[in-house]
Amino acid sequence: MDLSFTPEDQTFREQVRAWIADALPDDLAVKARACAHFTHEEIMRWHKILAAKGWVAPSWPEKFGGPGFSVTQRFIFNEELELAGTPPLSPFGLVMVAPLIQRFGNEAQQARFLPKILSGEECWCQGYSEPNAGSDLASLRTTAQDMGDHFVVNGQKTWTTYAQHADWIFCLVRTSSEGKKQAGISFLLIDMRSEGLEARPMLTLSHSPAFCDTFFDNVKVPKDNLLGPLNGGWTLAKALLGHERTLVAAVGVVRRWVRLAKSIAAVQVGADDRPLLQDPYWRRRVADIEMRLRAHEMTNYRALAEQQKGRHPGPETSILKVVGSELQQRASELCMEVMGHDALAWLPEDGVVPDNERWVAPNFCYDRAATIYAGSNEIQRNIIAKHILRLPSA
Amino acid sequence: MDLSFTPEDQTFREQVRAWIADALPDDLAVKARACAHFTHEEIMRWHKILAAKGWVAPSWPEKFGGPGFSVTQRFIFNEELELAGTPPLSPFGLVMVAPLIQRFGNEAQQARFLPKILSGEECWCQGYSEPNAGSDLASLRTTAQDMGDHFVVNGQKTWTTYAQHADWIFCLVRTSSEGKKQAGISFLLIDMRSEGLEARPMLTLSHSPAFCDTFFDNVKVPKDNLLGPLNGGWTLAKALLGHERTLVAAVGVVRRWVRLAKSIAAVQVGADDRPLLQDPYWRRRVADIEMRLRAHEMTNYRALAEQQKGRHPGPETSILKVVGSELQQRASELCMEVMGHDALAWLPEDGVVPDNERWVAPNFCYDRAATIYAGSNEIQRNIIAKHILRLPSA
Amino acid sequence: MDFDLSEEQQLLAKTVGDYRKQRSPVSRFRELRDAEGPGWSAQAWAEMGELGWLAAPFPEALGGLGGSFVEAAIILEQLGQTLVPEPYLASVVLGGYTLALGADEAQQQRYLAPMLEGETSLALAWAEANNRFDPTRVECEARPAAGAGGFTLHGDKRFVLNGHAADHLLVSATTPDGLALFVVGGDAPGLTRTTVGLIDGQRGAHLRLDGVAVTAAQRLAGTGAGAKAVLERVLDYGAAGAVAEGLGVASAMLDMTNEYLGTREQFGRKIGSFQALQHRAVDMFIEVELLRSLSMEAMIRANEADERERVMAVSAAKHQLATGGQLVSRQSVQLHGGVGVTDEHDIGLFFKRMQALATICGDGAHHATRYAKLI
Amino acid sequence: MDFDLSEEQQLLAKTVGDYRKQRSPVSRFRELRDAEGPGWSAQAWAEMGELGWLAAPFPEALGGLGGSFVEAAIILEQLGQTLVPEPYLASVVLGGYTLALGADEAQQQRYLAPMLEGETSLALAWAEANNRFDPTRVECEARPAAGAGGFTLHGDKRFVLNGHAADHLLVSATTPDGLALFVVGGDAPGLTRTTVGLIDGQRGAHLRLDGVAVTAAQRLAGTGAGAKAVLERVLDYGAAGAVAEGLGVASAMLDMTNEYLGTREQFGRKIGSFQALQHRAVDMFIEVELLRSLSMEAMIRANEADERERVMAVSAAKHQLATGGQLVSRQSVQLHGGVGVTDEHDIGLFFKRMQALATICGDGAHHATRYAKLI
Repeated sequence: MDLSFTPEDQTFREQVRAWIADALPDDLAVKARACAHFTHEEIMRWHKILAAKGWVAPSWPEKFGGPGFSVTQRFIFNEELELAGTPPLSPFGLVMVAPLIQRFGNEAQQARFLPKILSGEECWCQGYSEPNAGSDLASLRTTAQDMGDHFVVNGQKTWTTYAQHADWIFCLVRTSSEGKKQAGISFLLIDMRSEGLEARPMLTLSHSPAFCDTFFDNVKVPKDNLLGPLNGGWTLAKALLGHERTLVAAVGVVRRWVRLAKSIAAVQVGADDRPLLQDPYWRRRVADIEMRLRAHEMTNYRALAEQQKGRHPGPETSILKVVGSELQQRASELCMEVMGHDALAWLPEDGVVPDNERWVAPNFCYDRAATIYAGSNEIQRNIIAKHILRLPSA
Repeated sequence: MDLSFTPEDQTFREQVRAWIADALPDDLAVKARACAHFTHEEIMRWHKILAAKGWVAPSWPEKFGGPGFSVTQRFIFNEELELAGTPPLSPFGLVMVAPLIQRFGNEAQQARFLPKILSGEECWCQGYSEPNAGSDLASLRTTAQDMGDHFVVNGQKTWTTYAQHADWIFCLVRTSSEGKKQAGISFLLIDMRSEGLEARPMLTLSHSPAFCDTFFDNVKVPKDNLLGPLNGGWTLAKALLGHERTLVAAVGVVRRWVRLAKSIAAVQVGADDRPLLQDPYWRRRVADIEMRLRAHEMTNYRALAEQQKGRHPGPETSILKVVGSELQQRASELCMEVMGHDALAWLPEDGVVPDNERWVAPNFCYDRAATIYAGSNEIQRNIIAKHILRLPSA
Repeated sequence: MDFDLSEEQQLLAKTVGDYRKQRSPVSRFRELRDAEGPGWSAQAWAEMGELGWLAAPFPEALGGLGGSFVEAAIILEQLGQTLVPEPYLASVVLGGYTLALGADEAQQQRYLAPMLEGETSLALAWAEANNRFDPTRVECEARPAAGAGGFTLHGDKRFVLNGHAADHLLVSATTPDGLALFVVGGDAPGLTRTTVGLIDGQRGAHLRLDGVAVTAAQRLAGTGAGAKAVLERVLDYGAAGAVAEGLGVASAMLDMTNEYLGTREQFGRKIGSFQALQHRAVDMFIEVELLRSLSMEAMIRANEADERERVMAVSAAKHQLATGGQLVSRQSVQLHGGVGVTDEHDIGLFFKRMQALATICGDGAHHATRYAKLI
Repeated sequence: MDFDLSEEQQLLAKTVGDYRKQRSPVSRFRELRDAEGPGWSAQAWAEMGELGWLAAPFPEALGGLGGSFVEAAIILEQLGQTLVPEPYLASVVLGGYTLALGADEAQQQRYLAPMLEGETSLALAWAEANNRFDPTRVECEARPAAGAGGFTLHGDKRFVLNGHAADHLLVSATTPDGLALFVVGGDAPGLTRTTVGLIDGQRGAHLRLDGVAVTAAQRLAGTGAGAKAVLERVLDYGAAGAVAEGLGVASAMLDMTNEYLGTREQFGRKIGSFQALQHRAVDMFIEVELLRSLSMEAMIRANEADERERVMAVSAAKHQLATGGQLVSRQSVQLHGGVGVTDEHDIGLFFKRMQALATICGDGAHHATRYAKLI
């Protein structure tokens, strides 16, 4: 057992840190310090800066354009990005569909899609959930009818995050109604500019149009855009679920929220005229979250170490989503609490509240989704009960 | 709306308080102040003192020997007993079986049993749970075979509290295997000295022999001892459940534990050389429980007020068991916490820990049962979901 | 011991309940939220005045209907259930009680009476950047002006509920002889009001007082300890009012969630048949009932001048709103799943109102600390 | 970053695991608990000495096997799983590390070496009535005696783990020049040991030191800040050791509970098929995994002399034991239902051991406060 980093790792860390300090544009650096929301344009600007450096896809194999980082380097790299608060890249292309294209795609598909994901020329979104297929994903009803050389897709996807900015959508669609409902599902890659396809942005609790209802009305999709085998889409979906799990450990987000809470508590004055951060009660509140975050981080390290050794993820990975999302909510709740009256402000103008408080309320609202998306925490607990604890079914 | 007591109520309260101060024997008063366990002998001694005064059964109708208290007087009376910390009377006769005998018994049964319950000449225990019928009470297997003029009872009851001290046991037994399992159950009153009946005390987590395994081997029970109709026992059991619910609100117990926690925290010294009770952290811990206890007490008052008006208990009564038992555990956990190192002591000799700490650890252990007995809190939540919230069944 | 409402009170609850269902469903709140303007309707306010709701809790001597704070709480609980946006809490409770307890007869005649009729609305400006829910720590200054007992007011007030729309603002400030309260017209020279959007979609204002001139007649009759005691009592009414409205919000959320659990299907069954969700709903129900119990106690004890009894009842209730009420609110969103986090579904509007009410007149930590000092 | 045990460590875990399953199942603990005597067996202790477990964590120069605290933690986690009652935590961790860090060579030779062989056992007497888990607040006095650097010890020590059975007791006391540690023989004149039954069925002792005479050679080499630093480091080892043992207890309880959920039937189904109970079991699993993660960090960082890193890792872990570990323990009893609250079922024995471990070397509040000072 060894929890230290090698001297080489430390050197790498310093290089990354120096590069970020240099490469992050000033306007983005200002927003990063305020934990502000980044616009799509800002995110893509940062994507292209990373892409030019060759660091945009740290987990991709080198043959597809990855930088050849070790798992530890990937970890350090992510940690430095999070500490700097750089714009969070859209995961749908880089982290979600790309590994599936790499694993299940043919050479033509790999050549067509991967370079443009890497460069940022094409953005992606995810078409999974439907109005009546949320937790029960396999009940999806969007159909793709086989017309010989193409499919015709009809139906509706919902909660498609940032579909309004996307060039492509990867979708689970029903291609057969025979057998178990999981068996008739295929995985399609669909051009967002197809005729009959419309993405209608929907406001979230944070009042940002973070996701869309996406409608498919006789959308033609070439057969070449089928990823993996016909009716084999469920396998791809499950493979993706593993990817999502480490994605949603949210260690960096929680750490940023806790740091933000401390920076607010260092300024907000309590009833005894001292900053809250000097009051044992509030220190204890911060400490409680920090201690749990520490446990969560160590669990995340354990998962990474397994990955590094090329082993199957252990049972500890299954808890990352649940613990991470619940911590994320606790941390943004704490930010709201330390703000006192300022927590009442909504999308305030300059100067109404201190700069570092401006984005807390929408973050707090948006974080309610953390325990719902990517498999609600109820579904996650069902999965752990069944597959890890092997408890009996009803 | 009015939360005050009338001048008459206040006078009554003063009379009760003065009487208790006078009537409670000195040795019991000493134990009361230390929140000690009372022995069966001590409990029955106090029972007889109350009985002599005519106050042992405040909720009984006057025609059976009740004192004719109003609901508010009953409430005040109980509150004063709890504040004085008097020995808790055994509920099985007075509060559990007696109301059923009053409601479902014939005159002969009422004349035979009620006076001796009142006087304390006969003690009762409850034969409900079985090794394989805990939460699922209706699955009980103890049988009573109809032999014409008597029943023959065979089977095993478990967790029969203080059966070793009881003269009589009231039992749910299976008298028919036809129809729904609830339909074949009868309610029998059985003499503990019957041949073939044996109660084997079992140690609890508090290391006191608080309950027994009770075995029935061809026990003869006269037909006269059937309470209510044959195969109608489930109705009696359900009627009793309502009684138990206010019984287990545990307001007095929680209040006593919180008072004890404060008395310990007033003496135990913290890291800053001050008593814990002067440390804002510990004050806040106490306050959190006190605030919730206040909510629980007010809810209990609401239930009492409904009862006073002769109305059906509202939905608020259904939560009393759950909230009360969970608070009881929190309060005894807090007692343990404020004790610091002293919480390690188990049934200590005189002088090892301060007197008021001596009984905390066994109380804490025994309180784990509070969320299990009288319908586990899981069962209570099932009941509320079904009958109050009317949520759909699977 | 009696928890029943009187017949008149039951009638009041029913009248307000019918009104909000028919005349002010949640969609009305949403429209006013999304429109330009103050976020509430002067016409509806005038109607509430005509119906006697604004006068209900005040003694007849002040132009009221002779009720008590219980009437205000009854009305607020109803208004909470469909998020009625008119400033009852800000104007009637915070503004009205400040005048009822702290003003002289002439001031009450001039400023309280028209509000009770629904002709004007009030706001109480007590929050400042550094007073963390303590109304007696005031940096705003009232400097004696040349001549007959007047002052000029200097300083900033923050998050003044209904401060953007109020005709008269009640402002706390420190004079050389202690804390005092002043009535300031909404259009007073030297007063700048900046409308601030609030998390729940309502509005408030930040005030800048840059030498606002007030006469002796604008200073509320109480001074020094008087104004302090008034402010403390008024904020307890405010906290108890937030609890009552929050109880309305929480019980509406519980009902909506139960309804959703009983209709939404996943995996071929109603999701309300899943035991884990059932038990979650039960936990919500428990918190609502405990909140109801403490709201009842707070609405009665808020009237008590005895500080200990009043503070303990009010703070316990407000703390329960900030803990139990928030649990109900957050779990309601969770149990609604994806639709729960869209702005299109009403549940999110309730969620945000609950967040605001948990903060208004002191958050959970503030009230728990206050309670802990008295144990 | 590597969480794997070395091959030797894996072998050690397996050896201890096999031993406790075969030679010291829970029934052995129960027998020793219910019998007269010290509650553990000198013969088993000697065996552990022969097997090298007592020497495992110490450097070879001290007669150890050259391992680190990680070896002690590995052994403790295994011992926790069947409640092996021998005083590993008290004698090897608290006693052994005090001598390893604080004693001179002659003292180590005389007092540590025979303990590592399993010939003797040790105890650390640090807790007092008024020091609330802070080992540096000491009321026990060491008064200089006439002649060559000796002292007499006066005062009381409480809840000394293995204090009833130890051959040598390490006692903290205040000298005129600061805090010091002394070795006292179990049979020293002036020493009264009162055996105290502990909640987990083990025993400890209260000590009365009534002028116990000690020579200069019985004073551990470190003095003043030295003894303070030693005690603080040793109690961090102790806390990390309690966490490791507690992890064993918690994971055994989770396994037992899962087993029970998978076999016990009510309402015609396995109770483990009820979703509310499944989710409860998942919450327990989560707490065990988080405890495992922090135990790993604590067992490594306990070795660090750097106070901040060490304290944060150890206190976070101990706090997780007192919160997450206790949740596992309490829910295990709950999910066992009626049998869970009888003394006859093993689950209650684990419940009580968890309660003791949560308190030993500082409870949750103590460690959270310590952590909070460093954030």
